[in-house]
Amino acid sequence: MYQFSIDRETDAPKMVLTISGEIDLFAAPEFREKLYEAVSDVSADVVLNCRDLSYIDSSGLGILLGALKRVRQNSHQVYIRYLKDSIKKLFIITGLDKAFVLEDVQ
Amino acid sequence: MYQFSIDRETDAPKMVLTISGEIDLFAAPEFREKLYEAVSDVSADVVLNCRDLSYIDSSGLGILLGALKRVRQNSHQVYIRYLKDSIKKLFIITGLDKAFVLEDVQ
Amino acid sequence: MSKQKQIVLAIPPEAAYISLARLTASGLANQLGFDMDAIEDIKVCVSEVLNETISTSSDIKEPITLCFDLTKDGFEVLISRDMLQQSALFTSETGQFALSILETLMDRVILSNDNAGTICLSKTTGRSVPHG
Amino acid sequence: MSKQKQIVLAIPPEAAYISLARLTASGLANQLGFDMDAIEDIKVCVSEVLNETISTSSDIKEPITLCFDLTKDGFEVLISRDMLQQSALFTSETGQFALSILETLMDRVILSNDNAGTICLSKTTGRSVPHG
Ligand SMILES: Nc1ncnc2c1ncn2[C@@H]1O[C@H](COP(=O)(O)OP(=O)(O)O)[C@@H](O)[C@H]1O
Ligand SMILES: Nc1ncnc2c1ncn2[C@@H]1O[C@H](COP(=O)(O)OP(=O)(O)O)[C@@H](O)[C@H]1O
Repeated sequence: MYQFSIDRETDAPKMVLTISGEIDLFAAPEFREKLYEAVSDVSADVVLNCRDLSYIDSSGLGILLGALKRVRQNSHQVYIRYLKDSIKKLFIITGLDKAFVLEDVQ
Repeated sequence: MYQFSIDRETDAPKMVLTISGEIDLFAAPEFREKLYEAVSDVSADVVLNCRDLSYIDSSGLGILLGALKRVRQNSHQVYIRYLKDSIKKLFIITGLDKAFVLEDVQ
Repeated sequence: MSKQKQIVLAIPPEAAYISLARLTASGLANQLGFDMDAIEDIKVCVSEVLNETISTSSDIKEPITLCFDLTKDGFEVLISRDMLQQSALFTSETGQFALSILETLMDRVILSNDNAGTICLSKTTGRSVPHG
Repeated sequence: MSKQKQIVLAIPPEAAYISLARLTASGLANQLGFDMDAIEDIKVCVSEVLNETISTSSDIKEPITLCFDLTKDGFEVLISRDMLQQSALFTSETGQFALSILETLMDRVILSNDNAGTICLSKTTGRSVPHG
């Protein structure tokens, strides 16, 4: 149903995580565990590459926000890249576009 | 839901019809009308190119058989090309693989 | 979890809604772990039963109910509607094609005698699917 | 055709079946002529209601019923289940996200007061969908 892969870009100081597939209530527990583990004790900004994220619901958005809180505790920021329009709309509706830095660099 | 296009190959004496999409009970009335019209009074063998036929049910198979009867009245044959495995299976189950000439020329 | 899991879909008795039932059946089969060939078989068989139910009783406006009972290794689907008439099923030429298809592709097909409108299909993931 | 057309889907109250409801809702929306953006909105909203229903009452094993009434230019979906408890819906942080999403993407959202378990969403094809 969903895949979650982690790559650290070699030529950048940021930690880049790639999130793909569908994140819904069913996938949420595993996604929460993996994402929180990935960002725990990270001392760098985090970039979430969402190019292949096809679906996310409020439970997934809540987990992203939880990850943001963890990253901010270490005074870093979370950048979210390449959101599909239908998903970007959800960030805007919930105000999460203000909490994260949304990027559309091509 | 379904598309049905007719092309006569210019360099061949056979009449080639291309059938694509899904043919189910809902599509059946229009499919019947168009196919019977296409093969009526045709004095050549008919080739049905089914490369892009993704789904057909017994109502569609019945219509193909009706077309075959019309073509045979004029002493011609119907060739069916490039069936997907899941559809070829239906021809074998119903014995229609013996009524038509199934071809897999690539 | 003591009760057996069940998915129920009810549609109007019209050809236009058969594709929706096919979609739901294929989504469920996918989730239950059937392989691509078996999913295709299930779509075909659910459609065939609906075709027959709809075309043999066009005067009836009651919904058709598809009740999927999830079993240990597959499912059983009971397709039924309130039948005002007891018309014989699977007697036309295409109906006979349909019945051959059902009997070949499903593990078990039950046409209930007391009610011409109830048909039960079952299929398990454990069995490999015949290819022609 | 005198009766309004209705599609009913019942699923077990488990997160594993939400994707099936999403699939059925999207297939229906597609058939009713909603555009791609609206289909996506409908999938999202049906999911959000199911999420909330399932996560606020994990002790209940009764099925959840989605009843789609087809209207002239869209549909209305009533999502309900037998609730043994009257827990407040959409109060958690994610619940509040969900409610904002529903209210923005649907034409109308009704949370019934007499039964915390019934939520009604409606959407018509006539209206263009807001894009952020
Ligand atoms: N046509 C189909 N047949 C069978 N299963 C499908 C089909 N389309 C989607 N699915 C499955 O149903 C689940 C839910 O689909 P959905 O949320 O609609 O997918 P997506 O958001 O990728 O369009 C997915 O896990 C997918 O694998
Ligand atoms: N994921 C989906 N979301 C919305 N509509 C879909 C989806 N998948 C298929 N459909 C539509 O549902 C109808 C029935 O699909 P189905 O018979 O399963 O398609 P196919 O045989 O092409 O896999 C089709 O008309 C198709 O346009």
